[in-house]
Amino acid sequence: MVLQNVMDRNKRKEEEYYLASQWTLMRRKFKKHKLAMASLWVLGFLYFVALFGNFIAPYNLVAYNSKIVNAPPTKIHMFHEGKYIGPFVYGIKMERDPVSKRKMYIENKDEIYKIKWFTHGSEYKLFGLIKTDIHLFGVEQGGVVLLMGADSMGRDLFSRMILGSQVSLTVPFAGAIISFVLGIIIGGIAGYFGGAIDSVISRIIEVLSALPTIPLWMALSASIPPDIPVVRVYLYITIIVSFISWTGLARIVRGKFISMRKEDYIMAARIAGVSTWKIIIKHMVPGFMSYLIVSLTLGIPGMIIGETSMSFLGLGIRSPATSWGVLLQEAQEITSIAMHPWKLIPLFAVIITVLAFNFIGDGLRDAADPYK
Amino acid sequence: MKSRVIALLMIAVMLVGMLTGCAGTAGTGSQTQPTKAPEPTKASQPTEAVKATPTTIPDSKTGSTSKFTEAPDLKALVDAGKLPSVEKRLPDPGDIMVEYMDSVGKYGEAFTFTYSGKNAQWFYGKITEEPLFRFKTDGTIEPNVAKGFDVNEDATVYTVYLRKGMKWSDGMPFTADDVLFFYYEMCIPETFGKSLWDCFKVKDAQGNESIAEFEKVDDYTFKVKFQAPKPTFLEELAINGKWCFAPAHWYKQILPKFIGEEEANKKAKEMGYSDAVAMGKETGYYYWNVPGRPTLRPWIVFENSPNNDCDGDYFVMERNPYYWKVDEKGQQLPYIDELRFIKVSDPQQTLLKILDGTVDVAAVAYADYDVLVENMERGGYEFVEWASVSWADLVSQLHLNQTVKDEKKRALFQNPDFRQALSIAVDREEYAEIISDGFAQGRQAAPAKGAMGYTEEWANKWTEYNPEKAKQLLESCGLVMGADGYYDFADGTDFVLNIQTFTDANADDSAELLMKYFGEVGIKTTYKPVDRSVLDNMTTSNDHEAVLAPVTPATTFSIILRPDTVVPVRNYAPWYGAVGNWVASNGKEGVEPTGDLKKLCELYDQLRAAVNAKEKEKIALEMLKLHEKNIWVIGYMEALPTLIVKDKKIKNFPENSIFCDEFRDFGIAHFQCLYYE
Amino acid sequence: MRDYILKRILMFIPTVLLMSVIVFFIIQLPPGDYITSYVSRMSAEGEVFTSEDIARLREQYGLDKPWYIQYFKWMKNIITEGDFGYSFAYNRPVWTVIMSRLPLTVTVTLIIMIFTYLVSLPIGLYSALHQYSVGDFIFTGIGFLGLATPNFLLAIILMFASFKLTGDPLIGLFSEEILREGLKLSNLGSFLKHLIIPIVVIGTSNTCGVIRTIRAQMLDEITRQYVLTARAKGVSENTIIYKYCLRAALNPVVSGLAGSLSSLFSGSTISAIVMNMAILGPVLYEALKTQDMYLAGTILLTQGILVVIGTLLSDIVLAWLDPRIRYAERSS
Amino acid sequence: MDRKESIVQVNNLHINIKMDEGILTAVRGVTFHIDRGETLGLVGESGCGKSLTCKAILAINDPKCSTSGEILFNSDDGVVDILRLPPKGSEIRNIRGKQISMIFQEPMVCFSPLYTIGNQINECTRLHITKDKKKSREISIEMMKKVGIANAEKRYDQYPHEFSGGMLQRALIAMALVCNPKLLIADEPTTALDVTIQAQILELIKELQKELKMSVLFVTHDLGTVARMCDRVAVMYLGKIVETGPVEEIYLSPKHPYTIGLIGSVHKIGSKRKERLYSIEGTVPLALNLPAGCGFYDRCHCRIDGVCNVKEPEPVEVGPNHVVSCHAVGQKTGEEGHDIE
Repeated sequence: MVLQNVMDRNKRKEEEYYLASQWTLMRRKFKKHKLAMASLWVLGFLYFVALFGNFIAPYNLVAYNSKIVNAPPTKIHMFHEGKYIGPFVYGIKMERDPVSKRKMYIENKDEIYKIKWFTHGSEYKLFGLIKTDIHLFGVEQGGVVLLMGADSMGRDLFSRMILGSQVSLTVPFAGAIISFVLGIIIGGIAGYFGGAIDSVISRIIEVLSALPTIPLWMALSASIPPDIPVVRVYLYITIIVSFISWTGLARIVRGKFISMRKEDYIMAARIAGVSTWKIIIKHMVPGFMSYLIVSLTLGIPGMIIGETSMSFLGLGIRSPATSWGVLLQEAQEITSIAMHPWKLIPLFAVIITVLAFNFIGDGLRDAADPYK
Repeated sequence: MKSRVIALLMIAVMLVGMLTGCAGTAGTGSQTQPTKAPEPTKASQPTEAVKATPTTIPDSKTGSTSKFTEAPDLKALVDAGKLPSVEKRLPDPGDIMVEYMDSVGKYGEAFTFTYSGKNAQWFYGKITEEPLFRFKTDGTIEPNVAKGFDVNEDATVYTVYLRKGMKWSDGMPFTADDVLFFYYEMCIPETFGKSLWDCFKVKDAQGNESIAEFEKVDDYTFKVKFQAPKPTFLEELAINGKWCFAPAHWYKQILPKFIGEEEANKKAKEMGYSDAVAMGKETGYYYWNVPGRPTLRPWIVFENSPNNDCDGDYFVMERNPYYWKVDEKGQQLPYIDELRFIKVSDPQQTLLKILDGTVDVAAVAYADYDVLVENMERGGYEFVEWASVSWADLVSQLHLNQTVKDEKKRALFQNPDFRQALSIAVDREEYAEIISDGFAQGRQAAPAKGAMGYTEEWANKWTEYNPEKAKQLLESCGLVMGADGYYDFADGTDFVLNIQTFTDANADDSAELLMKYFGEVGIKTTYKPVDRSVLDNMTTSNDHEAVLAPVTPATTFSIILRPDTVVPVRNYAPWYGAVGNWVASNGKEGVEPTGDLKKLCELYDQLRAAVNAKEKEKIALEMLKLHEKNIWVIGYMEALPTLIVKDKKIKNFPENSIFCDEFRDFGIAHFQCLYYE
Repeated sequence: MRDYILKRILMFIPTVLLMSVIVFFIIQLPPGDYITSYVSRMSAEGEVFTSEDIARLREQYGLDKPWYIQYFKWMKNIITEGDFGYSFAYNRPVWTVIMSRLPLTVTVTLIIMIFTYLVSLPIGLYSALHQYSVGDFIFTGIGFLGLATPNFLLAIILMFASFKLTGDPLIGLFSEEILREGLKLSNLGSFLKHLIIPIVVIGTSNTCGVIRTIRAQMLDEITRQYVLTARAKGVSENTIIYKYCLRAALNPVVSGLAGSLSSLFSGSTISAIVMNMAILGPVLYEALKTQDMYLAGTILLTQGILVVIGTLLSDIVLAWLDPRIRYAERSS
Repeated sequence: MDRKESIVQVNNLHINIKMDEGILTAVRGVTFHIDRGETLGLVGESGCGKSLTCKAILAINDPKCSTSGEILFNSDDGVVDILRLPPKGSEIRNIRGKQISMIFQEPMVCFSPLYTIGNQINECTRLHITKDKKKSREISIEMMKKVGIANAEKRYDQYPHEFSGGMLQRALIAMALVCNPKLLIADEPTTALDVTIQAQILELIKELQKELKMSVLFVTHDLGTVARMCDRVAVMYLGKIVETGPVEEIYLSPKHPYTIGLIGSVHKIGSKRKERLYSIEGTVPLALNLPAGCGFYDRCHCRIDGVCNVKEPEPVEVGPNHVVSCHAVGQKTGEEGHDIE
């Protein structure tokens, strides 16, 4: 009868409330955090773009073009002499001011190049697997479309930013994961076993965190062998960055473990003869997983900034391989800022990403303690 | 304008070729011609030694020798009795050096530069340098600290005349003793940690080496004697001897030999050095850094002035009250009160300080041309272009180590076909457009246009872009195309070309492009910039392979006077690798050269022994021909003239000159003659 | 309290020793040594070195020995006669080099820190009390921007902007006038003017963190039982916030103080290079690049020690803030 | 009813809490009054809205709670409706601590760890009695002595973490009574303490009440204490008062099944008839969107289907100020309770 199932439903609701797992509650709470949700979407988008980077980017990383060195973004027109002919760009030609010898690019109105969707361009492997030469968009032969202008070697900045995101969005992530794992393991060991191990480890942590990062970067990246493929360089950089940033987490984990070791349920598990690792992984870590996840998300932006700093010091990835750090480092010149401001656009990509990660982190933090 | 520069360079370098050995401007040397082309007559009669006639300032030019004027601040000191009168400070009227310039200047103001602290010691060292003999823009030398000289027929004995009554910056007299002291107490005992300079050594026909003897004639005359003819002594002295005198009176108070070890060490500690050795090195070699160390330079570092720390954030060199040069009107030089150096930690800061008009003179990058033009009004500066003597743009020089350790690679690198392949694999037009932002053209590595040995053919040799031919050449070198689309050695092992360069060479862009081009013709290429020191280390230990933009690029003003970047004389330029060591150690260490490289070394020995200048030039040209034949150094782009930015109001700044170490870079502008209008 | 501090100091001696070893090891890790870098720098200027010259130099600087021997010699001199060795590059005692920069470094660092806290404490408080309000979003947003913009880029952009607007790029901490005449009351203004960009660049990147902690802590404290008790006593809201919550919330901020001190020290190196700030950071960077090992080593040690001192200070302040700690110490 | 008599009169109090899962009606039309010098016991399981009701009287509920109804308090300057006063305004702050004060459950978290006990106690006196430091200190110490804190002068300058739980509770009481309020709200003051201490504290409160002639609202879930402390009892279940009456009345003849359950679940020491402990099956349903009808329906052992689960029971007077709201009781009025077998 109706009433009955109404009540049953209510009962179920109640049980849900009491029995709902911490994660469900976190999710609920997180969904409430508008900014975090928005950020989640933004990041999702960015990672999507990165994933399909080679498809979205009209050009590849070695598409040097001496005709468009430092060329500004190309205007995309719809109308030619008043009549609509769909999106197209004019040809650009470089001229030098006879007096000042200054360089300038002007549109050549009688060259028209239509913008095409799904055109054939440089060949690439999608996801490193599918060989193809289809690009999202491009212009007819002979023309160039530069959404964000060109760099000092006549490459399309837009393409470079897109392809750079593949590094800048993955390397820090991997880095964070590595330092995350390192932090848990080392901190865990210190906190769980205590005693001599603990004091040794915490000394090391102390020293590492008292050392400025730069010398570590310099030393470690000096130890990267010269003739290794660029792809591998990413990995090394990642390890370098994470090698430095695990200490903070380790310290926290250690603290948590020390306090937890005394907790009854751990004692119980111990007495019950559960294996050490099982205790750590199954019983202790979940105890503050939410916290760890927060610190993980909040760790990533630091990594991104770190990557740019390394590029600034010339320790990072090297062109033609590209990361946002590389692009920023190229933009970090008076000439770029004054004459080619479009080279600063990648900065916004960085800012947005960092903000997004931070907001998500905050959202998670608020959600981490749902009963509050 | 560029063409003018080149014309000038042409004269200059040809002259060096012909005049070396002939004491071109001897005698009248104490007079600096306004830097214009020299009279051909001098060029016409080589090897004729000229009698030095004691010179006086022609009254017609200076009015009565008695009335000299000085800078207001010095005048004040004199009036206050803190300083002897200008007449007393200057050398004897007859021996004062007169600088002739486009316009006679006026006193006051200061020059401001940015610098990187002590690392920049050569920058402010060169612009204040006063050698015994100095170069003129036309490539001849003229007496400077020295008043004049004689040289005997076979160029074994040089008699150098000094200026009577000339004084150190502390007022003590400067005499022949100071010269002998320098040679015998500092050079030979290597007080400043340098082995004796080549310019004091001479090889006779049998090839055995001997060093010069100095001998005092009187307080203002000394003789330099060689066992064998040394026709280029004065030029070499002007280049790597630079200065040849030290204040004996000052050193006798600090050197161990005179005051004993521990006393000297104590002194050293007082002066802030770790020990007497360090003190000797710093005060003896980089002496212009040392507050209170007497010099002959127009601007000096006073012991008690607040900003005398050459490593400080702000470093000031002040007018030398005892400076010994005057202008035609008898005004004691320099015009400018002081040189100021602001320490910067990043080149962008220099650029900003140029834009806002702080910096008065600086060399700038073409990449910044646009922004510099943009802010010209605001900064109140103008551009000056000085010619370069580099064989090719610095970042566009590829040195293949002829003695690379890997045997297979060595064979390859020594094979001209391989070098040709690497040369024609590159589209120089595109390359130059990108690398120089369209300012320069593609070109082969060859002497600067107009310089000795330059030929059109050389400049264009192996410059046509032809990947197909490059591939054929590579195959003709025994390389075989591997499965991965890259060439392997005949035995199937991978061939990887490792390009090396140093971090602040800014060669990244060119390296990137080269990697692309080489990749297109099937050469697998890697590239890693290392710290300059690391690269140097590799070069000295012969661990380098293909060096792009080396620390020591092929750039020479005269192969006769400054051969080391293009001729193996010691561990120096990457392209000849360990051969340099072989030559330096007389065959004890290093790798013995073969073929043309060996011939090159032999020719250089002949060159050093040759007495007659014509003969020298002949040999030099032969050597250059060898270079043209082998293209040991591959160049992809011409060297751009040095782009200089200078304050509009600065006068007497040479409109066009040559920017090279032999001319002491900016030094040739004779800063003591510059002034603000 | 005293023996507590003593204990802390004793504890940090092994740390520093360990640190010094690691530091020294790291410095010599890259190939080459000071001589190679020096020789190449000078030969790039046209100076000529023969292999004998180089050997002689190396011997003179004692660089012909393996690194651990150099280390032991260094340590010995530090411990026995407090001699930190000579800087090769500056050719004078390391300590004088450091001392020429240290005061300014500390001052600037402190100024920036003070600024950071002056700005971020009120903001954090505000956004805690007005959670999810517009102001909350704006302020924290700004904080995040500071965090998100790489310092070196922000710095150069600001310098160029300042040049475009005022004609003076405000490079470095001192105007030429101050450089020439030294810092006086008369030119203090220009000094402060030159501080703006560094403060904005370095400060903003740190404010964010502090704002965050304060905000979180306040939100946390406000829900505590004792707040309710106080309210039940009839205590006014302001008293509750400032007397009870804020003081409790400051706790983690203070303990974070030491950390931010070190991050200012090393974190500001890059900014200092870009902005030409005459502090230790760039010197350290140069020393590391040229492998001027005693200088680099000593600077790193100094920083480490300063950090430890910072930690100590923050602990003392903590003890003052939180009686429980005081209690714990007395009982221990 | 007569307002002179009663110190506080709560009428039809509703408290809603905004939660992520929806609006939770925690207190639903609670009505009761406390007379001068009287002690009212408020009994119920945890989560039935007792504490909320207490806090409502001080208007110190979390802003998330929206309160309606009226709480008439007989303050020094006439009768005021506390719910109408601005919760941060000075009037209410004048009442808090001075006229109505409260003792909380866990003394350990009731003091800020950062200030001395004395500081936190005399904050009260400084606010309400005298600005003069010395005097307020004396008063506070006096009070501390009264609540039996040995060498109070010394204790005065100690920090909470130097106190034992019992001592803290005493201090808390001292803090509550230092301005001798008209009404003391004791919200389970003993739950966090061990049994021996509990007794002491209860005694203490009792004495002080006599001495200071104040009214007490004594909140607990333990009928034993109620019997010990109170004159009247109000039994609360799921945000409603299901039964009120004089202690004996309730004890001897509880009417509402829930009350019966409660009493049943207390083992009465020294009771002749040996009986097995009675327990109420099921848990308190979540007060979130409640079912229609009586809240106790699905736990009730004498429910009348079609009635209890359809409409809410109205309060019925079953004896002198003994009021019950239960359909079952409504039907068999006068009967001597239910037989618990």
